[in-house]
Amino acid sequence: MKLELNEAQKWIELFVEKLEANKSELNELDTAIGDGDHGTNMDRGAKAITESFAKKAPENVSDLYKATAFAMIQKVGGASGPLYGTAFLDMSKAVKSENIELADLIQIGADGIKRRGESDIKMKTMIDVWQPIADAMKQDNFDKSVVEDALDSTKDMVATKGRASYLEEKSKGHLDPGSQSSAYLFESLVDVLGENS
Amino acid sequence: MKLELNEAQKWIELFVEKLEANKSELNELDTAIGDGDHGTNMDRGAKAITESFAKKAPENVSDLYKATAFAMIQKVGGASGPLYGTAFLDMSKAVKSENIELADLIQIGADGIKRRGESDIKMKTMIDVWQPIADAMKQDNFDKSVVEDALDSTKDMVATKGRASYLEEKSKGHLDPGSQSSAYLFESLVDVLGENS
Amino acid sequence: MKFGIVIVSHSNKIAEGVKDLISEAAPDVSITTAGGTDDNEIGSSMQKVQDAVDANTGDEILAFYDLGSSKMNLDMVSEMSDKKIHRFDVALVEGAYAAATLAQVDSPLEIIENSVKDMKIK
Amino acid sequence: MKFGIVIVSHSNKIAEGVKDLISEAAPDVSITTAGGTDDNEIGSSMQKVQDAVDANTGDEILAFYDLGSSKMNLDMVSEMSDKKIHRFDVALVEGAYAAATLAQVDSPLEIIENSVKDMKIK
Ligand SMILES: Nc1ncnc2c1ncn2[C@@H]1O[C@H](COP(=O)(O)OP(=O)(O)O)[C@@H](O)[C@H]1O
Ligand SMILES: Nc1ncnc2c1ncn2[C@@H]1O[C@H](COP(=O)(O)OP(=O)(O)O)[C@@H](O)[C@H]1O
Ligand SMILES: [Mg+2]
Ligand SMILES: [Mg+2]
Ligand SMILES: [Mg+2]
Ligand SMILES: [Mg+2]
Repeated sequence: MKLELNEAQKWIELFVEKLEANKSELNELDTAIGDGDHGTNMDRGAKAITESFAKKAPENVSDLYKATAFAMIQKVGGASGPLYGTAFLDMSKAVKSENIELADLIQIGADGIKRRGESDIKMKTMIDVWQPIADAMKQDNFDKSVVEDALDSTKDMVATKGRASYLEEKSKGHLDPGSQSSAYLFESLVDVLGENS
Repeated sequence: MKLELNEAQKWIELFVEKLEANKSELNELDTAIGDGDHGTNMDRGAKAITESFAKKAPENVSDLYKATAFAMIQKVGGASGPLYGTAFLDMSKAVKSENIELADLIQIGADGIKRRGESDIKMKTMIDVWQPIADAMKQDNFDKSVVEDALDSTKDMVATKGRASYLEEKSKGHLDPGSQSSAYLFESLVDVLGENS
Repeated sequence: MKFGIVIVSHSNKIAEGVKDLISEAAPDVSITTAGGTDDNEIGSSMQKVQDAVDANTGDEILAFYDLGSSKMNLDMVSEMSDKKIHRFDVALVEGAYAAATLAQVDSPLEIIENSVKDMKIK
Repeated sequence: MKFGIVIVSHSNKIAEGVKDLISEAAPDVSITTAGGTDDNEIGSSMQKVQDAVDANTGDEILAFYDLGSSKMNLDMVSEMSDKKIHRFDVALVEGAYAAATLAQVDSPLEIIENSVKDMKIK
């Protein structure tokens, strides 16, 4: 499976919509176990993506991911900026090779986050959404329930990376904010893929 | 041996004079192995002592040491403030017991510095002047050569407390600034004692 | 709240900046600062430490400092203060952030001490 | 000089304050800062890190940071930069002070690394 330019752009635009609509929900999640700005951060990133696409329409999927990455890196102002930024930058490079499968592309994004965050699964970060979804895609059973399950799995984890890790045991019982924004990303992807199936 | 009020006041006044006269010398020593402010700090303390004595003449030796301590604590702005301040505050308390010997009083001052600085001899601090002088006084052979030798001994020490400790081996070959100001204190004491002998 | 936080630094900007940073993770914790000399130069002031302790509304104080004379002024105030002051010999910015995060959720002292024990550098 | 120092913090005040503090012990070392977001709010900015590295006149950079995204932005700049950037996972204020003191007297990298190794807390 691969995304054409119009599909990929639809994907990111849906993500942007969800981020803007759920700004305060993301802030609230981050208030519980972080510094309360994840919604504000991602909203800034979302607006920068829209501006970037408006200024110069991406000419191919690689350009689109690159513009997304730059908007995140430049405007988010929190850890999620370099993390999403690295994921999309690495995806932008990888997608240049004609035949890369979408599942492998998402894996490359997940690997980018791991590298940038010096982190891995089970640390109660967005990786706990990205990695299970890459896995599900590889096995061709990707749908919204996979996204939901991945997100929910972060609830009972004890954070060992990111700000929530300072809370130790007390980080349990809360969803990870970055996993929630990543869930929006992949719900948007299900929507785009669904339209075509 | 004990100091009368007029002798003790003379002692501190001579110290103040030397601090004011050697402000830039102390700054230079501190520039080599610290942050370059020891002269400025002690000069502020010196002026505060003068002001305090002018405002309210000390009525006894205990008062005099207390006023000296407060001036240091309030105005110095560097580590030497709480250090000299604690020394003189402890001496102010101890001198209330009629029969304390000057040698024991200086030992109490040295102990105060050790407590406040969580430090001891051979760490290239003012303790390396205070302690040898307390020792010499106990053995009744206190004179300017004792002060000079104590000060000089700091030159080849490697600092393990205070800012100079960050320089490690490179702190060697320089006099410790706080030891130089303490040398002024004890040279002043020799002068006062000399006048009476 | 049980714990308030006092930040003692040679620099007024550092002290204020640490307060800004940790407030985001601990909006309900009383955080007061003593930065720089009385003239806001680089250095430290016992009076400022005293004022920061007095102004803090915590029942007990978790205190963080940068270098030598900040610690000494803190100790002098501790010796004279009625309030219980816990001095942390840990990395200033990082330790204060960790402690603030835990104080915000009413963690007990042992948990807080344990969480910063690997940041002990003084 | 061989080494310059870059301070990356979530707070512009912390970054500036650390510079003020360590400049006193290292007046000849190039010290540049990247503090806060582009709007000087609490957060971090890759552009500011890039600018701090560009403005630094040291041949190689000793870089100090506070929390998560400061480190990540620093790493992104490192990956793109021609200048050699040494990232120190140590206490921000205390580590930068120690390194600055040694950089001022032209200490080699091994001595500097060794002196802050006990301050590794990240
Ligand atoms: N080291 C890391 N590795 C992977 N993800 C991380 C890491 N640190 C933080 N995150 C993710 O980033 C999210 C926080 O983003 P955000 O609030 O925007 O940044 P900040 O923590 O700087 O305020 C977390 O919920 C988590 O999912
Ligand atoms: N822990 C300590 N114990 C004893 N003396 C100390 C200690 N720290 C510093 N000193 C003394 O203080 C002097 C420095 O004083 P000053 O320059 O006024 O303070 P600062 O180091 O805060 O700038 C040093 O030369 C040393 O003699
Ligand atoms: Mg956040
Ligand atoms: Mg943030
Ligand atoms: Mg000094
Ligand atoms: Mg000083």
